[in-house]
Amino acid sequence: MQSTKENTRIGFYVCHCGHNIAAMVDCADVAKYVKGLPNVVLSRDYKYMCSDPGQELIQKDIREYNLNRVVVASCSPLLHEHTFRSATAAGGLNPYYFHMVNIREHDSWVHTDRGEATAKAKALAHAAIDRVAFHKALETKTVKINPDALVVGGGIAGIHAAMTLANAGKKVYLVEREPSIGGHMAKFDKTFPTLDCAACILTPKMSEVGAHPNITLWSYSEVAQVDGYVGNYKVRVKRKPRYISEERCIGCMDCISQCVFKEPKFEDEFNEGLGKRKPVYIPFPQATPQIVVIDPNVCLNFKRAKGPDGTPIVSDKCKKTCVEACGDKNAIDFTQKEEIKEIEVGTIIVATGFKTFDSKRIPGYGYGIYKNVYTALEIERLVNASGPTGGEVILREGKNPDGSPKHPKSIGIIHCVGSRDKKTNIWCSRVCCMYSMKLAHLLKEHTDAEVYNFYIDIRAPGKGYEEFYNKLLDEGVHFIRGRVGEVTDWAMTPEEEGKLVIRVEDTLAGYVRRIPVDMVVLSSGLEPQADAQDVRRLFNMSCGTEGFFLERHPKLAPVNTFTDGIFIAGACQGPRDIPDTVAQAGAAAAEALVLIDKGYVEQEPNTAFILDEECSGCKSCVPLCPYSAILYDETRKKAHINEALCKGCGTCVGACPSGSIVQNLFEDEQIFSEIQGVLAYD
Amino acid sequence: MEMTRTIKYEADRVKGFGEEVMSVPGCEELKDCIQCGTCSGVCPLSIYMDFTPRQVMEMTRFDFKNEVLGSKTIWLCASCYACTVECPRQIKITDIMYELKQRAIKEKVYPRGLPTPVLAQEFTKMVHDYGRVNEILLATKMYMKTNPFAAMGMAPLGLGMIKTGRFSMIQEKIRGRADLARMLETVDEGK
Amino acid sequence: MTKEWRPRIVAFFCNWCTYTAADLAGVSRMKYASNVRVIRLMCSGRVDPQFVLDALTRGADGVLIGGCHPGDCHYAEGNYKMLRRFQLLKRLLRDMGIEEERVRLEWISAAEGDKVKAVINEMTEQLMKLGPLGLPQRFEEWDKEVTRLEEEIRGDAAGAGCACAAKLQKPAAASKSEVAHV
Amino acid sequence: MKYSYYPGCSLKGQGRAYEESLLPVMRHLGIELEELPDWNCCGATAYMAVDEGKACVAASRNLAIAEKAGLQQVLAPCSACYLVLNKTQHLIHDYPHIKSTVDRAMASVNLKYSTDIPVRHPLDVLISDVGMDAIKQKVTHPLKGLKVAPYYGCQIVRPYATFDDQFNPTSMDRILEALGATVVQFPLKTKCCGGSLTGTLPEAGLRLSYIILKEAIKRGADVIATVCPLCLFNLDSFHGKIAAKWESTRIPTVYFSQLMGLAFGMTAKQMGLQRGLVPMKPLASAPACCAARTAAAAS
Repeated sequence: MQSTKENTRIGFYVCHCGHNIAAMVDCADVAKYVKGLPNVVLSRDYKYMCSDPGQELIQKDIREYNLNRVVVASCSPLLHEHTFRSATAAGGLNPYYFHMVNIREHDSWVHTDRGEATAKAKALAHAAIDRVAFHKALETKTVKINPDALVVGGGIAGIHAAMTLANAGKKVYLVEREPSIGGHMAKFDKTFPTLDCAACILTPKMSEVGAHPNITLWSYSEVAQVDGYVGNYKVRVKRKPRYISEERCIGCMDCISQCVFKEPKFEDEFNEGLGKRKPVYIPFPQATPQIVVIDPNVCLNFKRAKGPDGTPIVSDKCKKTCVEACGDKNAIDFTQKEEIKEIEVGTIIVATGFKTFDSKRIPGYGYGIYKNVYTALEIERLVNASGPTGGEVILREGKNPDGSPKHPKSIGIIHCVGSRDKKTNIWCSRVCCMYSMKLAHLLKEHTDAEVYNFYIDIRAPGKGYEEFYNKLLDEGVHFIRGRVGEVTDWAMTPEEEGKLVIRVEDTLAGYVRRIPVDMVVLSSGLEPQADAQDVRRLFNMSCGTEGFFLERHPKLAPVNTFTDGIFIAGACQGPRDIPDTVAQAGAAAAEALVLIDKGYVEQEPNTAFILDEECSGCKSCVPLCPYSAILYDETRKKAHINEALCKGCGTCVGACPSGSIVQNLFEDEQIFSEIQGVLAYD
Repeated sequence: MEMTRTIKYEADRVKGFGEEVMSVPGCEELKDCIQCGTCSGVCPLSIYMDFTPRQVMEMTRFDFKNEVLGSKTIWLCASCYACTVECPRQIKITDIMYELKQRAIKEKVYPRGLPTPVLAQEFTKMVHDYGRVNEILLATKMYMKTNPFAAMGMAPLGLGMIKTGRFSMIQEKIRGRADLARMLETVDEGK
Repeated sequence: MTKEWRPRIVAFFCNWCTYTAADLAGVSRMKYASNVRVIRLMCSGRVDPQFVLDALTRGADGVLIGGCHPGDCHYAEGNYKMLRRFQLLKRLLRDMGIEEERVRLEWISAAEGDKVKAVINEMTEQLMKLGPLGLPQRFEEWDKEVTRLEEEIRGDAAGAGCACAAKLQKPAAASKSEVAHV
Repeated sequence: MKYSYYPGCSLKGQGRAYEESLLPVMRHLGIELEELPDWNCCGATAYMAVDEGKACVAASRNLAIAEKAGLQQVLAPCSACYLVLNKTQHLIHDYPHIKSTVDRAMASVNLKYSTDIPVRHPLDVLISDVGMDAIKQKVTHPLKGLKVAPYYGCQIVRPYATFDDQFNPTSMDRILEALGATVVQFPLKTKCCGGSLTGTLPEAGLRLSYIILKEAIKRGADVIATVCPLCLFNLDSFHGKIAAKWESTRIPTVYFSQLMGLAFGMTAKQMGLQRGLVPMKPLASAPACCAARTAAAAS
């Protein structure tokens, strides 16, 4: 190694990145400074190093000037390290003779004084020049990819991703927490802006998933543990007991009709509590899989009987008419226990979706206080032909004089509930304007009521969206620009008696108005799932400040995460509508296919190894490794690292008292020279 | 018929006024206003204002100083803080109203005939001179200065106060009047 | 041209969380003090206490270590390992008379660009108050002292060895064995 | 438990019934109140409108006196006083220029002010320090059948929600229930009464009082319970004008402390109930003639 150091010939390039760097860093001055550093053969500044001519420049220089080290000062290595390593390799050098300096994200973009920024660029460049001399030629490791894939979450994102992979001939496990796949979309009545019925476009896809030979569908299941790394993940899936044998249930639903509860009595989750179900139920008619579930919390056979750990156990108190009805199909199994399935997959797509904002958090809007205040999701069920009222929009409270259910004659839809608000969620939930307009249209169609939309700004930037807004204006739906102050039930004028009164400033007219309505609809925003942080840890992902999963790069790697082989799709990454979700799910599936079809993945050769002759056999490193990659040879009293298991964190290196562990790409002398380098320029 | 021009030229702005207000500690968040109107929507008194609170926010931001400081709106604010706690941008609207009131008093540009600023000044004078406030005397002073006829209308209420033993014309004074006055003067000295 | 003194901070950021957060701060065009120099490591667990001491002896006025939040480490628990090592390192630095504020460990997730900004600005401010650490100069003085001492001893009675001299000269090397047994 | 009692101008003036009822009730519950020596007006909403710096100086003089007297806590029953004293502390804490203004003023008269003396409202002390059980134990004449609309007003929950929910406070509800009264669901409990606007701009101010009165009647209340002398004044004093402008809304308004006293066996007279302009009907359970017993209970 020493000998190569003496012949070190470094080529240095500082990138202007258009104005991005050049506006704050004097690139020519940096190049000039670096030119004077030891071992530097040539030093250039160039407009766009990542462009083809930029990369060709590196290749040409390597050949012409006989360079054996390359340093580029430009953007973050997380963005273009791979690009420049490839260029270095194309020039005939080992790619690991390259080093990158970040003078954009860490310098020109975050500083305001050109002198200071230039000085910092010089210091960082100096460090790289010092460091690169110690670089060694390394071999890129390759890891085989298991072709099976896991999709987590069975909403429209998960369904589409799973179908894409399965149709490409890959084996897919689809894991869904609820008893049926379908997610939020299954609850919707129509979709904007085309107004095609959600069930009509979704349920065929759901059945296809259920029947696809390449898809193993595990509903009522959750991922419990994920181990391994890209290409070779070991996943444990918890299958919750539904007290029904999936193999034997044929979905005839005789058990439901024969349940000892003659009438449905318990809150129906799928219908947002607007309807009732029995203890044995199927969430909705098109549920996939078509397999019933028994809710042990209300089923008489389990009632009041809990095991020592709090889980329901059979009490045998019920007549079990369901078992009778099932007959020799024998599908009901009260002894079913939670089961753990272990699978091995190469790639994972996380599509766990969102939850809606809890409207009770804004007390002034009266949700949970006034019965005729609804959430948007409740309205979706209320206008749905298969919903609890058969699509009839009737009020929760109030009857006509003849005792018949009352229909609203005026409806106020409040936008941005919980969104764009520093006290709750600062982000725009992106879909609410459009779904509010869709509901406005549907409610008007169903009831012919006067419908008011109260909005802050209308955001309709999608194909056909602005046209839909226009359609609603034509239909006579009212739009009032103003965030509603409060919903109250006290009257100031006779026409307000018995109504809910919306108090709002019509900001375009400049008047504060009181508008009496029969029904208030709250367009609640979208939030990360309540357990998003747990899921994030499970898959080793990151969350943004708002709690949605963080993509690797907002523009260029929108479905990738920081963990290779794990992708995200749909609203778990941020609020989005169905078209965008489907597009993103397709993209995630394509990214997974890239890995699967390539068959292997290249990995950073940043693993650690032990210099046998220097190891004192103290064993301090052994317990430090989270991957059990360090083995101890008792006979030789030496430690040894299994390279295949090492992930390259370097924790053992930092702790070795005899300095006998070396991490490729992060060797001690490389880092020491970097420290020296950053401090060399004041 | 008299016509008023409502168009605003750049010359109608008092450039820097908005920036000045928004640089006062506690008023900075005004920069984040999205003009949603929640403040007006929850304000119990917005229905009597010449400009809604939302409009006052925008007019302040855009330097319409004369219009803002001369408005009735700021004197209709009863300090109930509903806007402040409801504002989705956490703008301390009540405190901005206080800031505007102070400026209007300092520059003596509040609308004539409006009793609220008169009351506020009489109040502070009473605190300065005696350390305590007698509500009956204060109300009397205010009516005398603004609308002596209204005082007549208050006579039955005064009678009620006398009957229930709540009427007192004696001005209570604190012992540390000189100290308090000294303390208040240091504020002017520091300016 | 006399320049106002500015502290120099060497930062060791883990690739997955803090380095990414610093990238995010850049993408978001946040502005912070320019006197920090970031060295990228794969994990905060890679930070050898010697790196910290080396940086200080070479003239850094402060060292900032950034890792993932507890429980969020890309390598399961490298950050915990660093934390344990860091506690001992702090004790050592205290014994050396180096102010606590000069060496800092922060958990900064990939989403916390604003925290990168806040921490760097805060640390810069603190270091501005503390003034230069000047370890290189201090070492020179210590060397001189030791030499004087040696000369005195030699003058008094030759033979009394001075083990402490070696120790004082190279605290970085001495520390490694003390600290790394964690 | 001993607190520094800051009455404020109203409790010595038109709002004296609040003091007359609060002091014996607190004493009865074992709370010792020591009136802050030579206190001055807090400045209310008016002073902040004229000069924020001076307003803070005036208000903080009281806190400095309390600190000097060595008392740990200040009790401020009037909502405006409670808010202004708390707000002053917040301003001094948050804004260096206010702190330096206050410090300078303090130095000129050899006073010292540090920001940490808690300023508390009687409701807070009752629910947090005294506790519901202790209150229940003292109830000898439960207010059976009395329907009360709890009216908190704005300034004890806004902008700072320190001891109760900002949007739906319940501390007074719980106390009234402990007294045996029926609490009426009253969504207007934190709406503004009009404040000083009832005097300066009556058209605007009185409308707010009217809405509160009308809704209390509509929701079946016999009486409105309040925690603030200005709220009581506004709700009690303008029935003639309100009737002339809108409709008659004659419903009595009392201090919550007056109801507490009644339930503890004190007389209406002792509680200053005769000071209301709209009289509250005598309660069936009231200790009408047993003066000796009530005196004993009160001592």
